[in-house]
Amino acid sequence: MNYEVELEEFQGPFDLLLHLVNKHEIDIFDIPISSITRQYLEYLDRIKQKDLELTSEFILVASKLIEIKSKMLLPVEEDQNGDEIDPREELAQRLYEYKIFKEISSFMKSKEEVYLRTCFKDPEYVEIKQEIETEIDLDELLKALRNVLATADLLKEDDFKVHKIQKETVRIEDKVIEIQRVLEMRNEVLFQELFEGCKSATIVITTFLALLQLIKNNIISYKQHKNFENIIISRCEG
Amino acid sequence: MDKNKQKSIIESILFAMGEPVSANEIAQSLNLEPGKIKNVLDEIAEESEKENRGILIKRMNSKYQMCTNPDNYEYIHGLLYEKNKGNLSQAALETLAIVAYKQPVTRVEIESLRGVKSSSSIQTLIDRTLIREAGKLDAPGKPILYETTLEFLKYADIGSLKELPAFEEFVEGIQEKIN
Amino acid sequence: MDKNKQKSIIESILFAMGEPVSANEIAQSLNLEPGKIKNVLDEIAEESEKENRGILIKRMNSKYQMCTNPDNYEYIHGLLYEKNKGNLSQAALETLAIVAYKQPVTRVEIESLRGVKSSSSIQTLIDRTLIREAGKLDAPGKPILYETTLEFLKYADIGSLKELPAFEEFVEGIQEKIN
Repeated sequence: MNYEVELEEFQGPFDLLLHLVNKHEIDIFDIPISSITRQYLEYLDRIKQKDLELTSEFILVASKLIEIKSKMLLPVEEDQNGDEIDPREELAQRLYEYKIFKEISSFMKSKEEVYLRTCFKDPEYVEIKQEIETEIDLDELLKALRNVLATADLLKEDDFKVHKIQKETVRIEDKVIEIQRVLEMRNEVLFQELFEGCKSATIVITTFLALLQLIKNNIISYKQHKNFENIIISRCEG
Repeated sequence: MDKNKQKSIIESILFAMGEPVSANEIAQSLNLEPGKIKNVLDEIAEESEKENRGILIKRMNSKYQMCTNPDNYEYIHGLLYEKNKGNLSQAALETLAIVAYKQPVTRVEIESLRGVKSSSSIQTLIDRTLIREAGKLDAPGKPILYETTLEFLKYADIGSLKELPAFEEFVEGIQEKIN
Repeated sequence: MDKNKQKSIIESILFAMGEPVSANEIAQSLNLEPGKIKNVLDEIAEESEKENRGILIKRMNSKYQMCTNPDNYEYIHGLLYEKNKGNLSQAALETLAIVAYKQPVTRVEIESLRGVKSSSSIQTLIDRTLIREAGKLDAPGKPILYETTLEFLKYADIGSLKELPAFEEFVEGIQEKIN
């Protein structure tokens, strides 16, 4: 399959998922979870290859997909009323809602053209014959300036992001080695075991990226036994 | 004072003031009832639109403002400045869509609907005066609520929020596409 | 292009420009002969006068400018005067903000940032002694430069422009984007 779409285009994980769903003309409420998960992960891998920033939101949904995928293998659960619970339901509902707002955002976009083509004028000058003490609220002044600059397209959103420089506590390379060590001692390890003791989102992300890298390089593989909820990670044979 | 005179004065006032003026302010100046002035204002607005005049009147809640006819933009544009007002990014548009239909709404709600961090989009919309803070939610952490502004009405080309298409219309639109 | 469309565009141009515009400039923008445009302009001017509209068109030599109908003066003046006496309008505030951050700055720079003709706002700020002329730029046409005054510091309750941390942070973040 040929993935021509550039990853930067996506507004977030829902946007990416929606793209995959639309591409295959799938019903949001009946997503073939394993193939979509595979494609989703392939995209993440492409982001990584391009050295783009992979935000934690993408990872979060990736683990959600994997969780759903494993739940699908379990016997069907029932709720209090005896109705079958579809593990995909919650994600589908969120995707559906996102789709509606995306639709509304194209409506907004269509309005923008008229808005940007309308000109207004300043109040006419009138001579004030008395002296006026003008109180100036600096907050208001700053707001006015931000407005001018934002409309003049001089302020792009990203310029105003606060970039927190975080000390990297764990590097992917280190995690790769760590996972391999675990697998030297044990033949198999549960997916979530690798995340136990992760103290921060950064470590979770790093661990996940390390896993992806190991899978891609055919060093490890993952499988799910039908009756097991968990994903099992093991070394590739040979 | 006959209606033509009223219309003439209203035109003068809207032109001179430039910024949005309320029917009340005009009514005071003319010493007439606000309701009457509103009718005349709406009549002028309708006429100029129907006749496709160069100057139109925008209504936002109870305020009125003169503006150029957007159809003529290409001819004015060259004479004014080569400034292109910036388009909103897709992220900002999604955020604006959510604020418009869910207001008053918190950042967390916006982010959970979009599935991504949205603070910079929110800031962009505040800077462009399309949304503003609307108090705090009475919940732990007292999160800030956001709502749309008068400028948003201008943006959406509507007189009041009630004129926004119903949320259900978009739901139906999607359903049709799915089926 | 039919005559009604021409009229509509001319109205839009005169409204947005605010200042006197020559028939030649308009003709260029419409890609029509100046003589033809002059006729249409004169027709609009006559019509609006005959109908006693609120907005008239003044002709000065070969230039045309929109203005309010002097018959309505008493109704406009009160409103405009009261508005201008109070706090700064959004337009004036925007203009002041640009002068404060970009000084010394020309009118054209202000207008290209705002996308709106700003001479009336500049005049209002000069009247209120918030900004003043600061020589001329050494460039074709020798445009006037504007800067903020001591009164600006007083009214903004700051000792000097450098005193404000918010100001400085802002300038740092934005300076390169403006330039």
